Amino acid sequence: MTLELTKEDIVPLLVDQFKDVIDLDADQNLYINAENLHEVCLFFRDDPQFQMDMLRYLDCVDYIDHFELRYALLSLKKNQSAIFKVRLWGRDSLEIPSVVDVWEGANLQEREIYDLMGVEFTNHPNMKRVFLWEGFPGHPLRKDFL
Amino acid sequence: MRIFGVGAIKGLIVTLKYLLRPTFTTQYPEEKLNTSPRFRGNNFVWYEERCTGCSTCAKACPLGIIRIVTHPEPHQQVGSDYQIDVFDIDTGRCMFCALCVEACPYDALHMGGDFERADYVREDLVITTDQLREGAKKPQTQFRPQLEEIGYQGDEELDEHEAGRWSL
Amino acid sequence: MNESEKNSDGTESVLLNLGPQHPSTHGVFRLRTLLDGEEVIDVEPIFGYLHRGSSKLAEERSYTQVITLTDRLDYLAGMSNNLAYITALEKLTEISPPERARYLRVIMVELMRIASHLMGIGFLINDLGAWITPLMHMFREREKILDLFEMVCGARITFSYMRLGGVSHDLPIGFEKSINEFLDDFENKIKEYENLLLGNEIILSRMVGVAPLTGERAINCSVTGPNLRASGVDWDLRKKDPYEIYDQIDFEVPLGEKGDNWDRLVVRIEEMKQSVRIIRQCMYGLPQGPYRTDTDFFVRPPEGEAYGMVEAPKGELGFYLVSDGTIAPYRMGIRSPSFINLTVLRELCVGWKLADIIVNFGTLDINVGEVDR
Amino acid sequence: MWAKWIAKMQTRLFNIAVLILLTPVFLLVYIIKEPIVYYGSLNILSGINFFIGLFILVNFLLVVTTMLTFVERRLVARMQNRIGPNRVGPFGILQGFADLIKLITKEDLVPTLANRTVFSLAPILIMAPVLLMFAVIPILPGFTIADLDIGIFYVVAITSLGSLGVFAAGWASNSKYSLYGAVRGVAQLVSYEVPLVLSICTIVLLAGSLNLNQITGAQEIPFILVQPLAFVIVLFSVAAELNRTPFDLNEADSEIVAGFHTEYSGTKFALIYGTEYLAAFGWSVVIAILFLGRLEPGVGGFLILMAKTSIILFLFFWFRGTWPRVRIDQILAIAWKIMFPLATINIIVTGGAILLVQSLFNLKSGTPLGLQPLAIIAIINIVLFVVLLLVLPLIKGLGRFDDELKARGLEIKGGN
Repeated sequence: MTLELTKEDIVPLLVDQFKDVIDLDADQNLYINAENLHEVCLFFRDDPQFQMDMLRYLDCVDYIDHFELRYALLSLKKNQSAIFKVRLWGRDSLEIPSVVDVWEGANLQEREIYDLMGVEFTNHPNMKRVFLWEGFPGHPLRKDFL
Repeated sequence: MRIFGVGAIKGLIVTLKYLLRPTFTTQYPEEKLNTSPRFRGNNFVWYEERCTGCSTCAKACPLGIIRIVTHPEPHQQVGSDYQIDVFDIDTGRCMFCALCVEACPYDALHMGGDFERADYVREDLVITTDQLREGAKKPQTQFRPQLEEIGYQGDEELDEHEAGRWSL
Repeated sequence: MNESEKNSDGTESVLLNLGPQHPSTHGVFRLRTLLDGEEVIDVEPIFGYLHRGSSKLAEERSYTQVITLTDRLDYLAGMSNNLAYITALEKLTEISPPERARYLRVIMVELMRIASHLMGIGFLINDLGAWITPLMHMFREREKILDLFEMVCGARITFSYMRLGGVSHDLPIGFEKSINEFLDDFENKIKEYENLLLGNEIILSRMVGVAPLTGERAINCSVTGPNLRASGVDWDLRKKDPYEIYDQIDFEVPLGEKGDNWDRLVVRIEEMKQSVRIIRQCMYGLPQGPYRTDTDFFVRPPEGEAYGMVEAPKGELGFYLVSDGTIAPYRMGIRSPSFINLTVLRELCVGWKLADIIVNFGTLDINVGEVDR
Repeated sequence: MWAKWIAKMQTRLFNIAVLILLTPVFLLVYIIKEPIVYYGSLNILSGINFFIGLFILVNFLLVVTTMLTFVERRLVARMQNRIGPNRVGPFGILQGFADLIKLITKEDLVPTLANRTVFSLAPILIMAPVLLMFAVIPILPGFTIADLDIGIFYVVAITSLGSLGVFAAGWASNSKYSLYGAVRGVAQLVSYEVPLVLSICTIVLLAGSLNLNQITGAQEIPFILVQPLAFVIVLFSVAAELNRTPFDLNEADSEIVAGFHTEYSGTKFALIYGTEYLAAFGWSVVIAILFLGRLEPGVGGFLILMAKTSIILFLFFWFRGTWPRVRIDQILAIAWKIMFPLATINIIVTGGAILLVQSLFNLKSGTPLGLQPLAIIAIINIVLFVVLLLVLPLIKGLGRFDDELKARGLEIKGGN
């Protein structure tokens, strides 16, 4: 079985290096500040205790007042998975650093989220719409798109 | 040792074998394949006698294509049926998932086994109440295990007493 | 990419649009390729022509009604999509199906895997230029599988077979005989396919060593499924994170070595053999008992979220469900393997010939219905 | 103004243009080959009868072409577990004619940016050489329209003109797919002409003549037994020249849609499509004449020739029903790295063998070889063929798949 690392497993390992990046207020999920996303991702990938070599799934949920990006990571070597989330407050000009240089599998997934949710990923090599054409009004998966 | 070209010749032998064998396909309009009793055709079988007009099927439909209009009788008794004015199914948009059939608590709506209902106009694909009333009553056994238990093969006319889990 | 860019020898590159209407793009899919003569300089997949907004549609349907939407994602593997969605839903609602239903699900999903791989290989060889003979031979076997599905659930493509807490139908009378006949026949047919395809020098020369993909790159690009295993990475959710009853079943995970087109072809053929093995074991050990639990049609899961995934024929298919306690999901995300596997397409094609683009695209086994969703 | 009018009328008058342009082509044959040699008792080809003969021949060929499309579809369909076209006429034998009528009555589209003149001429350029090829093909012993002394040379020369039409079609369409098809077609044809001619040279060496009548006459033993290697090379070179599987690169439907005829429709497409089968028929007759024994006189002889032709045609259909296509670099590699050396070896060995038997049997050079000398050459060549089959996989590069797969622990499956 794939070992699902819970927040309790991850936080002690993360806290040493990233004291201020973790949003410890939330109770159930591990939240990470958007500014430090890139370093945390690199840490997840390279740290021998995690070895998260695959970005399994990247998704975004629109909670009206904030957007929540969910990074599901997978370590094929150690057969364990981890999940962390990033909150983006507001609805306009949402920006988050891209993780394409960490996991290239994020390439199309980030483009999809940009297309359908309107979250822009900075430093992405090809930040274009993926399903809809350029100039399509709005982002369909947002809750205010009818 | 492998001789150059043997692999390609093996492939040729396979096709030559099939050249001499009977074909797998059939000639459709003349020969029709037998469909299974559970086959979800693109028509519906509706027993008006069994239907209470509860609209469970319409609620279950993912596309909302079942239109039901009912009215109570002038001196409606508690527990008696509604009168059904309209029961239309727009099969032009139907995806034949049979969720309506699964949902029907009175076994009034069944899938039919017909698959030759192509038409030139989209509106003609709507099964009207009259068509449902007069259509052939050959329900399929989709979600109707009681029909399978009696060995029904989906090709006979059943009346409203036989089609349901319990007689009226 | 720029068309007017001069190559090193002073010639100009050719910009060629393969698609959206093209015989070998398996649907409406566009490959914008930049060519230097026959050699590929750049490839950019452009898609979305089949985008139906399944995620958005799901937000307005009840959990049971969403099952019908999942059928239409990867329309060559409807059962697997059903199962992936139901896995997520069952994690969300914490309802577990009875034992018989688990067996039935595995039987159906493995049959579906055979059907999907048959199509993948058939269209691949068709893209190689074999008129349509291998494709028709594969269609023939797939047709028999679809007949089995029709016996069980009444539909051939859009099954809507899985239900929360079970499956919608029990096996019909006579199914066991039919499936055994099919499996016995199919094992011979696999041998025939091997005769027809695997020894052929032309296929060998077109596939061996073409477009290799290393394991590290495959993992980094989130490639899953047979494409990942062809690169030699031993990763199969059925083994590594068993769902349903896969932990009780004895089967092997075929692995490739270099991740070239040949490995991707052979891995698929070997997987079909393993699927036959799995189905035989399931039919042998099929327990009696109920095939579904009683659940509400308009089920209201508790607030929360769940990610359920299965090893679909194309790769890891996952559904991410967020519930707000109402009858409809607040958000349904789909991790579609075809979509994410496309990440490596450019890498596979660049440097090879125009004819190889088609083959590389074929061996990735993309289903446009799943890419565009 | 004037050019515009011509361009406008071209498409409308296309059908008439085909007839008008094809007639001089036959006149040309008539004028070049003067006097036409009339043979034997069948002296019908004189004066106006010449044109009646041509009329019969051309119509026979067109009927054969239409039938061949049907036959191929039926045969390949059976290989694919299908029935194939069976609706038009008894068993569907009129399917080809139905297709033809459909194509002729279709709108004759010319792409806006195409070069109209070349675009319209290309189908004729493709078809004319193939029709011309039949001028020298003997149907019965000594029965030809033009009994050229350089018969087989004429066939090779005239059919390679077809590539001009292919290139014209591909270039004039102003489509990238078409251009790719055209370039591929020319590259392929230039490569395969070489082994083809070299292999035919061995036949010419054996027969001592370029005349097709004399080549058939010299076949005491069918030359397929005397020259098995040349037969294989000719078969595949012809497949490449006819754009048939596994060398159908210039109309590779899965890569470049339809290659050089992507933009063609209506009558023009019918011409191109028909030519494909006509050329296949023509080359099959030539191969049958070159390799499959003597011509026999009478109606029976004609039927025997057609039976031999059908065998070759069936091979082409069979390949198409089974094999995939090779890649452009591979097709050129096969031509230059495999077929060209093999053809060279073959011609050297055959030449040596002929010298050997000439000294053994005290034959003067130029006299036809008898049965026994041919038998000796046959034995030498069959041994060569078998040896080459066994040696080929040992050559580094050819057997590379086996080595590579063995290194990966994979055996090529598909035994029993």
